[in-house]
Amino acid sequence: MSAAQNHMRMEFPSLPENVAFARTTVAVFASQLDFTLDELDEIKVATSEAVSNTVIHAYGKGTGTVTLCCQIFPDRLEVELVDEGIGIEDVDKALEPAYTTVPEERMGLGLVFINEYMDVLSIESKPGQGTKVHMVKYVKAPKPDGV
Amino acid sequence: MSAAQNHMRMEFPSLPENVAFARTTVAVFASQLDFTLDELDEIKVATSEAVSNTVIHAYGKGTGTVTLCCQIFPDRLEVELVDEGIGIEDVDKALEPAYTTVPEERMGLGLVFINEYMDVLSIESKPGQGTKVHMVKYVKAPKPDGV
Amino acid sequence: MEIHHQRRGTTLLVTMKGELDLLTAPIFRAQVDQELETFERLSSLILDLGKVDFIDSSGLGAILGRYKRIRQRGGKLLLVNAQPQVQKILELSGLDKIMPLFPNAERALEHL
Amino acid sequence: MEIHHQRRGTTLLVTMKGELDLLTAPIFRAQVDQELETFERLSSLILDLGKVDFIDSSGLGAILGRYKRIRQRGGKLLLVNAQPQVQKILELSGLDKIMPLFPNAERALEHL
Ligand SMILES: Nc1ncnc2c1ncn2[C@@H]1O[C@H](COP(=O)(O)OP(=O)(O)O)[C@@H](O)[C@H]1O
Ligand SMILES: Nc1ncnc2c1ncn2[C@@H]1O[C@H](COP(=O)(O)OP(=O)(O)O)[C@@H](O)[C@H]1O
Repeated sequence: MSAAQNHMRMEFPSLPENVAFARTTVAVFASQLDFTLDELDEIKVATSEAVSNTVIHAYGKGTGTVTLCCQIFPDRLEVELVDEGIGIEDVDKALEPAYTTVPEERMGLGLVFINEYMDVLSIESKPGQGTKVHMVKYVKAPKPDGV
Repeated sequence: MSAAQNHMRMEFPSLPENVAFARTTVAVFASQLDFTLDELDEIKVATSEAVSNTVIHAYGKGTGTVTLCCQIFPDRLEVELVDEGIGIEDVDKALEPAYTTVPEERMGLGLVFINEYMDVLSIESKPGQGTKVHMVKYVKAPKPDGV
Repeated sequence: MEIHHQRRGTTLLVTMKGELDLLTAPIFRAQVDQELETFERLSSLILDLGKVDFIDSSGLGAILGRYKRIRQRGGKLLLVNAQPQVQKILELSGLDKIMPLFPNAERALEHL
Repeated sequence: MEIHHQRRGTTLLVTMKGELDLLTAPIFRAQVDQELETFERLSSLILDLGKVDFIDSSGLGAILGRYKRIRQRGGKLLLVNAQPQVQKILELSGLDKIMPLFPNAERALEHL
């Protein structure tokens, strides 16, 4: 695996106001690559869903720390979102459309949208030990020199 | 001192492409407060100067890690930029207009602009031990409830 | 997020501007529900999404919640003027199947 | 950062769009210097800043560097169309005293 050309790591509390902040930050960072505006919108949706999940699910009614890492490679953006919250019992189930543990409020589509809009989605989670969401988006038309 | 309403901490390498990234990120975070567009522009300039200094001065021709912290208080934004680079011999001198250690290239106005655009600027630095730049910008017209 | 609303007979016309997400969806929800509670004759809702430049599943959830309330009154919820990326998300979620999309409010009103 | 340039007699007219900072200033510098080297008769420079929406001391430094080169040729560097926040920074730096600001390129050309 080649080294990242650029990277950033960010920590913030799981507050609703940081959902827009995080997705905008990731999109600005991602714009170093040759993504189309549509692709940047897709990255924003995926980030928004992953961060929203840390706000709603990870820490119950409380607030905890969210860590967001981005890496720029010549051909792709990698985004990783980590929380130290309650974790997910059954990741396969969580990925099913319309599956949600908060049916009164939520649609169960967050992970579905991430899956649709990013090229790779992998989730590592254990109950009580938090959740790591790893997402990759490839550049469809990479710049010749990574300029 | 009251606790921050919101905060974030970010790390990235001292690369020229991260100057725009950092100033945009700080402005987006700052927009949770009731700053005017002009004030957000001033925050952008100050951040741009402080980050540019880590790219140009802190790590010589090399690259090192920059840590950026922002805190949102009801009445102000605090921004702190830390590098572990060469440090500043004489901080008072560095603050003088037109003082620069790279006269062929630089204007020696970066810290002057920060001083002009932020309400508080304090610099802690020791040669060989890096530099910490702390900046505060007050909200002129705070929102009634911190909403 | 800016929200404007206007009553036209038994229809509530809501225009939103900005980003509809976890932070702003509750504002939308509260404002619409307040109107629906105050004016019981309101039976339909037209949402103009023309200036909504971001929406995610939290935003969709808030729209679906209003749909359910309106359905209880026997009315319709129609969506108007969705931008391409908003339209794509509506299609992905399947919401476009229960809330038809119209190019503008006039066309939606005709459909009620 | 997008840069367009155009020769008008002995004057180089440069239009910039975007943000002029540490990353983009070298692009501006290289492009202007290339023109000045290729066309020795060029003695004046007009910089249209109308679409520059951000500038900091790195951007100013690049402009000052071009000013020095142009002065060596006995010419003038005139600035055109600066937005308020760009104008404020030019004033803070004192650069406005050595490079006069004009509302548009025509007025600047008259002044040469
Ligand atoms: N970071 C997380 N921490 C704990 N549980 C999570 C996390 N992310 C997702 N989940 C679980 O996975 C389920 C499905 O998530 P998602 O598809 O985003 O839908 P929704 O957020 O609408 O419930 C959630 O209801 C929740 O139980
Ligand atoms: N982060 C830093 N690390 C080391 N030296 C610094 C740093 N920031 C500023 N300096 C020193 O202070 C001087 C003045 O800085 P500044 O006013 O920003 O002007 P300039 O960047 O144009 O030199 C610099 O020339 C440099 O010697």
